[in-house]
Amino acid sequence: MKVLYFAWVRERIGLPREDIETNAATVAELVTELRAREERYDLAFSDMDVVRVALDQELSELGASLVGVREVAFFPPVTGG
Amino acid sequence: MKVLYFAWVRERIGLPREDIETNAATVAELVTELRAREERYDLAFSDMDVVRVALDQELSELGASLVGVREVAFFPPVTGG
Amino acid sequence: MSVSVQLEDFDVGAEITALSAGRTDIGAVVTFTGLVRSTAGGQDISDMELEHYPGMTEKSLAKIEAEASTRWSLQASRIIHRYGKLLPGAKIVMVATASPHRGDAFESAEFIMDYLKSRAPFWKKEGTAGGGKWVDARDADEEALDRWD
Amino acid sequence: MSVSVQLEDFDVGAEITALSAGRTDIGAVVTFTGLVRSTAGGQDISDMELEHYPGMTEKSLAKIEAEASTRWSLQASRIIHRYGKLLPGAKIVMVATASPHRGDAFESAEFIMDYLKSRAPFWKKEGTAGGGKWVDARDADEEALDRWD
Repeated sequence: MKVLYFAWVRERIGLPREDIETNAATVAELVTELRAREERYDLAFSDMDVVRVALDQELSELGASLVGVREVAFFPPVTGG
Repeated sequence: MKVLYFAWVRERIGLPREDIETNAATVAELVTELRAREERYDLAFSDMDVVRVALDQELSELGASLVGVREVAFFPPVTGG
Repeated sequence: MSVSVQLEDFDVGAEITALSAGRTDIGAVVTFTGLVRSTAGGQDISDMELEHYPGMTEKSLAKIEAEASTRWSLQASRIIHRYGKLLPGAKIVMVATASPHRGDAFESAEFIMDYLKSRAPFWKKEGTAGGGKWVDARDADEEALDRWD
Repeated sequence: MSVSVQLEDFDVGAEITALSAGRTDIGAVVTFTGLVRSTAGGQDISDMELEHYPGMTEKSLAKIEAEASTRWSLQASRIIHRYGKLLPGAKIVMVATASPHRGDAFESAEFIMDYLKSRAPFWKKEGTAGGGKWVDARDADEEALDRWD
């Protein structure tokens, strides 16, 4: 599964994208898995209130299923315009 | 007193401006005076609901006083923009 | 704040550039441009003749602009209104407003257009197959003012 | 309806001309332009770095534009958003909408900007004396969406 990070989430994790092998059924499970891996993930995902997620380039929710999903992206609330 | 006409008021009266000697105290009195003068004025001012008036280039009302006024303008409701 | 009543066409991009030239405090610029349409009420329009009241026109536009700048945080504004004979597709009017924030820029531009439509002394005459026809004022334009009370 | 996400600057006047080129049915064009300000919250800003999510960005802007055209009588629309490093005074974003009527052009442009602000995947980092600082999302921007429900 392709996982992308943007803005300060990217900076905290230290890379813009990676391929991750996971059996996580939901976004929340994937986050838990990543936080257990290394401190930089734990730091990036310490407050999920300020992290947004997109599944295959559509805004989604923490509880959403990852079945069939090819691309997950984590980022802060958007600030364009 | 300088009197100006615009749009179809101008067309009905047949001229864009004229100097008028009058003792009319209000706009309404001036209109009555003009209507009595000639049919073209009577026609232009037959329905005062669709005629607007400006005194010295400020929108005003039929009942307004003409004391001290130098320029009166009659025209239809505006349609610019 | 500036107002022009003119025969000539104008360039909206150049007007935006002029509004914001040399300054870095503007966050939002909104422009409205009104164009001559080739049909009105199902009828073909060959041209549009715009008459105005020189002197009063400039005063009334400046007054509308000044009123907008008391109601919103405006850093700059510009009103251009053409008169004379215009063909379908031609620009008639432009309003531009600049503010630190987008809400103020949008609202003030709408306010200026609403007041201009019902208070600035312009009159449109449409050229049709049956001859010239003065455009009637629309009740909706007068009613549009109510929301700004 | 068209969307561009680009490094390059753009010309609002040229975009309006392109929207209305060769047609005489448009009565109203509204544009919004967002610019980089040199201060934010009392702090000096030396530059603004804009990051985005290529692929999702274009899709989300196209979706917002499509939604606007189901809600209002839109004849044409255009969204341009820049990314990369921008200096104070630089244009960031432009939205243009064209409609037979001014109300639709104004409302749809505001709608597009409100949704873009809270739904399009862009992130701003301000350059300050103390280093780069990611801009926080504003509650007011999220709340601005409520009026379109």
